[in-house]
Amino acid sequence: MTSQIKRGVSLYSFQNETFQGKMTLEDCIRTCAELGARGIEVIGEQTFWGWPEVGVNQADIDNWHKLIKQYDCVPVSHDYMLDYKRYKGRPMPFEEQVASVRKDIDFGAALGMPFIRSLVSIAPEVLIAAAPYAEEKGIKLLTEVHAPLHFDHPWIIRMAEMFQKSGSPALGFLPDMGMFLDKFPPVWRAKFERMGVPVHIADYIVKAYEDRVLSEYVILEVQNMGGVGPAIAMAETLRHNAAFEPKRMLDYMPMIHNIHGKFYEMTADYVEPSIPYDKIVAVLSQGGYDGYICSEYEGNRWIEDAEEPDSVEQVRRQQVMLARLLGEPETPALKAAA
Amino acid sequence: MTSQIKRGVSLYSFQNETFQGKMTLEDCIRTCAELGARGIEVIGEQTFWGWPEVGVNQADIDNWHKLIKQYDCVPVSHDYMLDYKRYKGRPMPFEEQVASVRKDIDFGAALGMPFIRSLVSIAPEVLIAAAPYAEEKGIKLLTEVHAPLHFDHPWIIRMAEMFQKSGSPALGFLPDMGMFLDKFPPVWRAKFERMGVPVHIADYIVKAYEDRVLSEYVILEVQNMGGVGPAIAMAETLRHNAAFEPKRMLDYMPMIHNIHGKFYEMTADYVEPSIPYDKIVAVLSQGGYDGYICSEYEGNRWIEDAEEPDSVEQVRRQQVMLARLLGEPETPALKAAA
Amino acid sequence: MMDKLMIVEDSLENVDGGFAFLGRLPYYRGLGLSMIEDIQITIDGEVIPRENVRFTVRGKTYTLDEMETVYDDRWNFGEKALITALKPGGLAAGPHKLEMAVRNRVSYLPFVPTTKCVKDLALAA
Amino acid sequence: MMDKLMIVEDSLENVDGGFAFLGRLPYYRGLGLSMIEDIQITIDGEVIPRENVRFTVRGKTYTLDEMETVYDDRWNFGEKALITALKPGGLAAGPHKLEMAVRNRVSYLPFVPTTKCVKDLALAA
Ligand SMILES: [Mn+2]
Ligand SMILES: [Mn+2]
Repeated sequence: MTSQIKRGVSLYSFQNETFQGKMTLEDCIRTCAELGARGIEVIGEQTFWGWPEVGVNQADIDNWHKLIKQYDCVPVSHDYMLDYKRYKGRPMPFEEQVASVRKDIDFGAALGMPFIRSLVSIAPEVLIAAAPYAEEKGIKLLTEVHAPLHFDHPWIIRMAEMFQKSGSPALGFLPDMGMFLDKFPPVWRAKFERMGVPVHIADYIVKAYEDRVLSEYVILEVQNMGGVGPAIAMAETLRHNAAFEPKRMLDYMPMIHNIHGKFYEMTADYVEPSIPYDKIVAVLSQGGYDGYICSEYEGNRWIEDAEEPDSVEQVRRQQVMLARLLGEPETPALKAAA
Repeated sequence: MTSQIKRGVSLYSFQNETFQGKMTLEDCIRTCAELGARGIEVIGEQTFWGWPEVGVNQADIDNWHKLIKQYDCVPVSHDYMLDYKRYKGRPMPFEEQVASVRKDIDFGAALGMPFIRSLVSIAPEVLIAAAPYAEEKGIKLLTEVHAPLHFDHPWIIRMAEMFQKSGSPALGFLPDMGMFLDKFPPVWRAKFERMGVPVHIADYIVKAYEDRVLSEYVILEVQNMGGVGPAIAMAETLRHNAAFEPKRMLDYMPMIHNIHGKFYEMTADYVEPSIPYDKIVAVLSQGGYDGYICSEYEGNRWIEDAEEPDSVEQVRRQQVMLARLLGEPETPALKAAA
Repeated sequence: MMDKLMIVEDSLENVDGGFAFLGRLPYYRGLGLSMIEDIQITIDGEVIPRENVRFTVRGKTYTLDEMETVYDDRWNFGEKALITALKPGGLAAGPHKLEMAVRNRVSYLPFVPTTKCVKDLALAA
Repeated sequence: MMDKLMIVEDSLENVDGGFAFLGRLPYYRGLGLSMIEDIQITIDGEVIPRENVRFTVRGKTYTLDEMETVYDDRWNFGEKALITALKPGGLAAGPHKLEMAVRNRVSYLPFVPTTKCVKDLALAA
């Protein structure tokens, strides 16, 4: 049976290529379209030069719509940042933060997005104040629940309670699947080994992570093993990552409208070794989720010191995995290069 | 309606008095009995000199049973430690750890305890290996789930899965109510102020805790406010404490056999300002809990620099609060001193 | 991220009053200029004083102190800024070791990140 | 915890070859001697070398190095150990500032705690 869940891509995935000008916006969108990942998510200020401080040329917005139409894609989310530390030494005043969110609502609307993504550090009070305007514009503000946070963290619980109390349908969540880190990612380990972590310490950390040992114990043990610098840093990654429970999304399904399909590595046989996508898709299906899972490739930063990331191939592999898990009859494939 | 839940005290609560020889074991037990807190929990090696390295005199064990009988009390738990770092530079071998747990099972049995308390850092493999012996001796091994851990932490989830898979009824949990820290405890704040934390920084941290702000943000903000030493330390307490959800105990009720009624301060009107005992008792009742809640006073270490703790009065107040929450008709009271 | 790509290859040149090269922000997005806390240039082991660094994008040039209160301009994602170091006489022709370290104030991060790039570049004679 | 109670009041005395006082473990339980990593004594600002410290409980005396492999004896909860500092001539009569710092290896703690107590004590003439 084919799932109701739809496939998409955050163009964040192609950052190494777009940074260097190796892929244009059209290349990105065409790639997604070829893979049948029709939902397109962008970090506004990554894809559109000038946003937010300078503003975006209308021509660039027109070009976006042209490409979306041309490749039969669907706008999903504009991920905005809200730089509340814009002013050195003083926080941005509350009303200015709200006004800033309203600006991003406008920009999201101009791009035809149903959602804009808020970072988890944005105060719920700001989002609640901006919610009526979002409703007016037909936009939902989705707070990204991202490790080290998770759906049982007091910050998220408080936020959910405040969203519900507000009664606004414009307030919801966008879980990032990185919070369900089941195993220590092999690409993380490899990078730490390149930085000088001895094999036996790396072995210990990987095993301790699988055993779910409390991070502080792992850090002390690595110190006792004689670990320094990068070994301590490798152990400290455990402070900010954990194998949280996918099932905890079930309590919040009516508030979840988009998903970040975070991944660090897709192997040639279409496996993400560290994130349990089979369990994740099962939970989302059980919860009746019918939105997009947008690929979010983040292995780039873990391998770029040693090799040039091939983000397109990585995204292709994840899309193949997702299509299979979703019960799609066809295997996503790129058209052969002309 | 009177609850099925029973009241007890961990003699840990009287540590400042027993350390100084101001209260004997009989004083402790008599105090509990007078308060109607008939369940007695001990940290074996606090109450019984010699345990474990030297061994305990039979006369001391006889005295324990005499006192328990004389004051009509009930042994609840021997809290053991398992010093797996006994040997400098090398961990205690697995079999020796298991043998050590067996020794504590014997000691718990000698004291007539139904439970012995394991620290959360003890590997589940060790407990599972010791479980058959515990079954034989009629003892349950209860792992104390204590902040920063909680029932949604991967370490606890893995442990629970392993306990369940083992099939042994001797393996369970002892939640410490400190993991449900709803507010920043006033006695913590007062101590940090005595250590030099400026009022405005203390205000900020207390408020940030109530707002459930992620600890790392609070630490950075305190740095930005010019906080040093004790101010950073005050912010760092948020790393290891959180307002976890009492309702998460419900998933594990059949494995929960004892409760640590952790508290930092009981005000004169019988309120613990930082731990929501009303919610906690409601959840335990909903879950059909019928074991003991044992008072565990830990405010001592937060005030002893400024004043002599009055542990008996603190325990009395908590017992009054518990009796009320449990719907008991009588208010616990100490007999007037002779 | 993008650490290795911060200094643009073959971009080192002498300019009037010093030397310059093209630099990119090591980040998956751009950043308003007020949030660029520092750009530290080191050439052959010698640190260029902060007041001698200039930052130019799209024809506008700023000192680092000026940037701290610039709220209407950005260093865009992947944008090649011209980073100028005032150093009378510039550099001698031949190989040079160039280091660039950028410190940003990022709202959502609970720390202030500094990212560094070191490159051996040749200055054409 | 119990920091203020580590050094027992009025317990300072001169002994053969040095001075001594009664000390308690700042902890809510006891500890096997092999887990006492260090007891540092400072008198009037002068640190007593580790090899000159002796620890005595229930009639048995140990050096700190010996304690590291003692698996059959303990420093019990609240137990007053005699802590001796070898210091030829001992101390002069009158007031002294005594400092005691204990470092323990505690299995369940993700760090190695050191607890310190400072007291002004008088040595009777
Ligand atoms: Mn994400
Ligand atoms: Mn406890």
